[in-house]
Amino acid sequence: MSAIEWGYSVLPARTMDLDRNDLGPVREMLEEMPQFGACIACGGCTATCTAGNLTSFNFRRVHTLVRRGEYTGAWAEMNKCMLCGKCRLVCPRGINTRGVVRLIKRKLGDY
Amino acid sequence: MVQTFYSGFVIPFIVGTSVLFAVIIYKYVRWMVRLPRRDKLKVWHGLFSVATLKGIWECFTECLLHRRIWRVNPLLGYMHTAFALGWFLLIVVGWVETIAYLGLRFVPLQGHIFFDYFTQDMDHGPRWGINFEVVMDVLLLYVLSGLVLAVFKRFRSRAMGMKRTTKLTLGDRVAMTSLWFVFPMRLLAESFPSQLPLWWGYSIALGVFFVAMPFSRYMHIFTEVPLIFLRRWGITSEAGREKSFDHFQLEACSRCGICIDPCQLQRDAGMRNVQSAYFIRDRRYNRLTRYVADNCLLCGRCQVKCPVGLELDTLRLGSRHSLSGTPSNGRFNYACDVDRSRGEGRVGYFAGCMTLLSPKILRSMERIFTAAGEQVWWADRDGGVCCGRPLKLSGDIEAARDMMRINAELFRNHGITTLVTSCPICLRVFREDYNLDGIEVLHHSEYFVRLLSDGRLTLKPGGTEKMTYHDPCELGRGCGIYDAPREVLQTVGTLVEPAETRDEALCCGSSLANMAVENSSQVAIAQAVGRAFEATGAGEIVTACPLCKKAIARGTSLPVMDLAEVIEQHLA
Amino acid sequence: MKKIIVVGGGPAGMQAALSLVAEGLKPVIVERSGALGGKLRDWHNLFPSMTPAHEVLEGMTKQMENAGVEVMLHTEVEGLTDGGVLLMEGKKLEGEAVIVASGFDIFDARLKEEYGYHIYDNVFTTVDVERMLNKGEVALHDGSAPHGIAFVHCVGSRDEKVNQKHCSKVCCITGVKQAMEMRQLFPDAEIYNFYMDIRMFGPGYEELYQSAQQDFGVNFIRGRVSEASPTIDGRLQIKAEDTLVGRPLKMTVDMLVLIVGMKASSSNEKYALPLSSSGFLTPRDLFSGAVSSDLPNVFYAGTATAPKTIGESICEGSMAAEKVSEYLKSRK
Amino acid sequence: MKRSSWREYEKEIAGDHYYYARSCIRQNFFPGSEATFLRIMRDVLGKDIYDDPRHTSCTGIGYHTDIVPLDTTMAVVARQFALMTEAGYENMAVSCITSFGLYTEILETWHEFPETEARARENLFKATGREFKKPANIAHTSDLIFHNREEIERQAVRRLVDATTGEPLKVVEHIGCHYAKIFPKSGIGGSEFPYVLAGMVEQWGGQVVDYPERRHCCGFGFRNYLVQVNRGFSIANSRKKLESMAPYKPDMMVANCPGCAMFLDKWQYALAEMENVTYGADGRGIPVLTYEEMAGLVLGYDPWDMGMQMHQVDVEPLLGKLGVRYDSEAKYLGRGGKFIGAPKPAAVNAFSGDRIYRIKH
Repeated sequence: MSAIEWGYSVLPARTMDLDRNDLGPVREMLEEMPQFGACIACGGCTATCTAGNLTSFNFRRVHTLVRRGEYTGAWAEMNKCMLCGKCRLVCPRGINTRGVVRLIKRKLGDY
Repeated sequence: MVQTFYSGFVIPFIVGTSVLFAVIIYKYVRWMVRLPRRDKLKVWHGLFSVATLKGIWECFTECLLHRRIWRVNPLLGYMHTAFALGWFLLIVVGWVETIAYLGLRFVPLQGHIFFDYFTQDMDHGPRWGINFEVVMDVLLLYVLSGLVLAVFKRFRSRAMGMKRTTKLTLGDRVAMTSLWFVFPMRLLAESFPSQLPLWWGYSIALGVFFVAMPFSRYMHIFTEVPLIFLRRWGITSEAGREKSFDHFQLEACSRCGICIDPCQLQRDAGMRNVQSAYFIRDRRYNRLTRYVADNCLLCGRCQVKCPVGLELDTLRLGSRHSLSGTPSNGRFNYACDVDRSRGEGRVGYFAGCMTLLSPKILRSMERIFTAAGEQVWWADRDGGVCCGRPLKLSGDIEAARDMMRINAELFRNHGITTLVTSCPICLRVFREDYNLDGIEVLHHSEYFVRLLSDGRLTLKPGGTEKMTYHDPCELGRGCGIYDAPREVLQTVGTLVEPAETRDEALCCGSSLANMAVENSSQVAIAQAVGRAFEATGAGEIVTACPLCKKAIARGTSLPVMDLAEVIEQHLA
Repeated sequence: MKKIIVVGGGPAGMQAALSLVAEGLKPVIVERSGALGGKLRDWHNLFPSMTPAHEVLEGMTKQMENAGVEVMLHTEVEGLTDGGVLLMEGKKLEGEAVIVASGFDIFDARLKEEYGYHIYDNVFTTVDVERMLNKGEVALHDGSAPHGIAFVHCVGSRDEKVNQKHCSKVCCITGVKQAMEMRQLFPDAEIYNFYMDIRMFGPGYEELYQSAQQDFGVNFIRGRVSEASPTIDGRLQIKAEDTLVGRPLKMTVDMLVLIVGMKASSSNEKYALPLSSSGFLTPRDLFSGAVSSDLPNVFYAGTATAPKTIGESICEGSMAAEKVSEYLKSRK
Repeated sequence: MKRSSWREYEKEIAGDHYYYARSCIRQNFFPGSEATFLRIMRDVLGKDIYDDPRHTSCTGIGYHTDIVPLDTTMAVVARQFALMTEAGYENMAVSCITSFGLYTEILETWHEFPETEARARENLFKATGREFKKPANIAHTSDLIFHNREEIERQAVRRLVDATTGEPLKVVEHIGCHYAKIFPKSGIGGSEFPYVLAGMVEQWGGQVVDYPERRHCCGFGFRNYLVQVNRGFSIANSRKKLESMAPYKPDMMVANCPGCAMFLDKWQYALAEMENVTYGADGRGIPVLTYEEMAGLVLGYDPWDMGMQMHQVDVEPLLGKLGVRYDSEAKYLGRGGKFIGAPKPAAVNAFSGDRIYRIKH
């Protein structure tokens, strides 16, 4: 490596590259729980979220990222969930949101 | 023959019996050794106590008479009693018979069992004034009458008052088939004692049954006995982990299938493989899936009916912990200093997540507190930390305990002496898992009863409007609170009960305990519950749980209200 | 008895003619092309019930034959005259009333250059896909099966850059429908729908959408594709923002399907009647006068006035016929 | 690629008599390119082009970094127009993409908001006493080369092909953002498929590489580069392009924008130092040429006369491939054979030491 003090470094790309991302785990998740794919991103879950009321936890955003193969941090985020179940009560698509939380935690513990 | 008590045909019987006792002893010793120290101490303390005597009596009433099954289903009760008591008496009377004819001398096991073969040459006339032949034949007929019912049940369970009966494993099939042959073969062999092939048949049936027995559901015949004593001595299963004691519970399950019919997932949502009998079977044979472990409302309806009194919900929670529990890792540290409480008072009110989604209940509680002149500390009016029960129900018990500590600390910091909650889910966890010494925990129904009896609240008597009451699982079967809400409701209206009520009450179907159920099944159950309430002719459904309220409302056109709302409407 | 002129022989025009016959009137259909049916002839299965388009078309043409409706094919209307319409080469066709059912044009996807239609081989439009489905030959340019398919919603809809401010209404559900058809044809393909909004206004549409998500495993990504570029292995790289997570996204696919919108028919200008900003004919009002024009004897039916489904167009055909009948009675 | 759509975006280009507006960056980093342009225009094409020492920067850099207010910029631009008017010209040939974009933008603004033009005229007159006529035609100098690409081909001594195999060279073309992304109609081929450089490459025998990030910005973006902390963003964009073109193994890049040519070239050195990654078939970088240099090579000009020794990525391998004869000893000799100094060898220099880098393909 060079000894040059550049004062900056090459910024990592923010782009989600679906070709490079490993979509295997998310495919498995969808197979196990097809309703995971039925989200219409209304955000009701996040609005009512007990944990989201206290932290930056955004269930809608995190699971959308997971859908795109962006797993980093998903497990840690999902760990903030208290499983209280309010999100499921407001979900207009009737998704077992708590099941989604546990599925993500189970499948992505390694990421 | 009497001298040797040996013939070739006894070999299957001897082998079977040896295997049976070897396996049973191996299992029991292993399980006992692995009991935690605390449980072992309980055994020593209980052994020479009145609990043991009570256990003996229970063994008689339950293992032989099957009193609890009789209560649920008399036909089924008769079947079980016929098998258990009949066979037991056959053995006891058989021994007496041996003594009566051969005197007090050593007779090997096969001598008792195949008595008629070995004593073919003897005179079988009455001894001691008892016609043993007739007695034994009557007993055998009694058992056979049970057998007829058993066969009938296998093919026509509905006629036995059981809509569904359990599906069998291979071990079950082998054991059951051989068992079905045991008594008819005995009848034939004893009727024609000189026919050796019949004795061979009888011996083989017994041998096969005994070998298959410890690996089949018939293991329950023996295991129920140690279970009864261990339970009497105070040993229980735990929600937070799987224990050695669990094995006694698992193998004491006869898979009688009584748990299947009450299961609403079965009768309203068409699920056929998740009921307690199947859960226990799967766990016993190490093939439990997350789906089965998670797919239970933990409503407790089957547990109430279980003739063996198994801790079905606790066993399932233990499995969930093993399958899905993760270390806490301080994951809720972010909530440690959260205090969004409001107000001041010795009485604290904890709405809980579900009530926070039900503003009508909140408003009613507020008005009732005002009417009663109560100074209230609102623990979570602007959101707070969940009570922890949902997480516990998912199997994540360590993390749930962190949440419980956070809330308990919050309660103590504000110096309350009474904690009222309108949510039975929170109530149950406050009572069962929280350490809230010095704080009395009340469900709002209990609190209302107290306000009324203290004269702090007066209600306008209601009209003639009939209302019906739904027992929330966590409140009724969970905390044993059935009367408080009814007492309150009776002061303002006419209460009509649905067909299944109190400890048999239906579950709303949206229980937080079910981690796997799909929306369509929840709706199907809610609709069935709705129909049950509509059949009462009541004009409104009252419940005492915010979640039940929301869940039932999805399945009926009748108004569904929380107890607090009803009271608020009738405030004088 | 004077004739009632129906301009356009698509679903709306055909139904208008049939209903006119039922009212005891004598319609004549003036159709620019060589056959009746309009664009319905190109469609495969119709959303949301997946009814084969030819069934609907054959049902209507059979009725037309039975009713003996007069049809002038290969005849283009050049404008309105006092007592009828002006045809090609200065010919006139007289009629007591005119129903304009001249339909819409399909948006020319080449105008959205950045998507590379007619530039890259494997960029198709939904119209191409319908034709391929009809032929039973859905495949990439080289005849192979696609493994990654992306649908781009709102191509030529809700886009001021191509003077198409309006929503074309049927594209969302078309995208959903074709994605499901693709799933059936290519069970192992990854299928993506890039949308700005999903507008499921019709009966059974939302259910179809949910089924596409849940049962057919179609991925929906909220974000407009900005551009398509070729990759070294002959695939297409597309870029969009996943607006639901606020991050840009890129991926390569084998097949890009542009869900093209409805453009106002270029013939609308010939009638010298008011046009909306997108060029559709403006009905007298959007409520009780939805099939009436500013002229007492001129009526509208179908997509001449706005994007509509086939069912709605047929419905308007009937409605226009009824209004013609009312108009004739009021004159007596 | 079935592409003819560029023909929908053709523009009026004046045939002769140009007022030349130079580029700040090019004068400093590629001075040879502007000289080559004038040489081609005058010697090869026989055009009249006036190179005016009095004109100034257009303020584009200051304008796009929000340092120079719009009114000031308009006054400066008005002065350039006044100088052109005074010199008796009405066609502008602009060397810089940003200037070209800025002049186009200002003319468009004056057209849409005539009061801004009046104000600019007033300000200019107050400050300098000058008046101006708006140019009849504005073209970027790459437009002029494109316009005359056939004539250049006629006078060419070589084509853009590998001299030994005869295979066309793979050329990545990069168009400055301000060329057509602001007003697609102002560029040949529009903004999606600009044809101005591709047209030259194809005309002179090369093969244009159509790679996914072809339209992406080079990353220069004034504020991104000029503020040090933002340079990480700038270089990340250049890398994105380099990564995207690498699999095609291009022989060279050609750019028509001063900043792009500079950054696509110099960031390759920075990336080699920062990330140990080099591009190009042999891992010695992908040479970046201006279109004048490309035209000059086709016309047989001496690379050192065109200032190609100023490049960060060495051009010698490319010259070898093209069969250009050059005196390697003369690379760093200036006017009169004076040594002008040589840079230290770096990873992207063809003849540098033995450092091994990961080569990206």
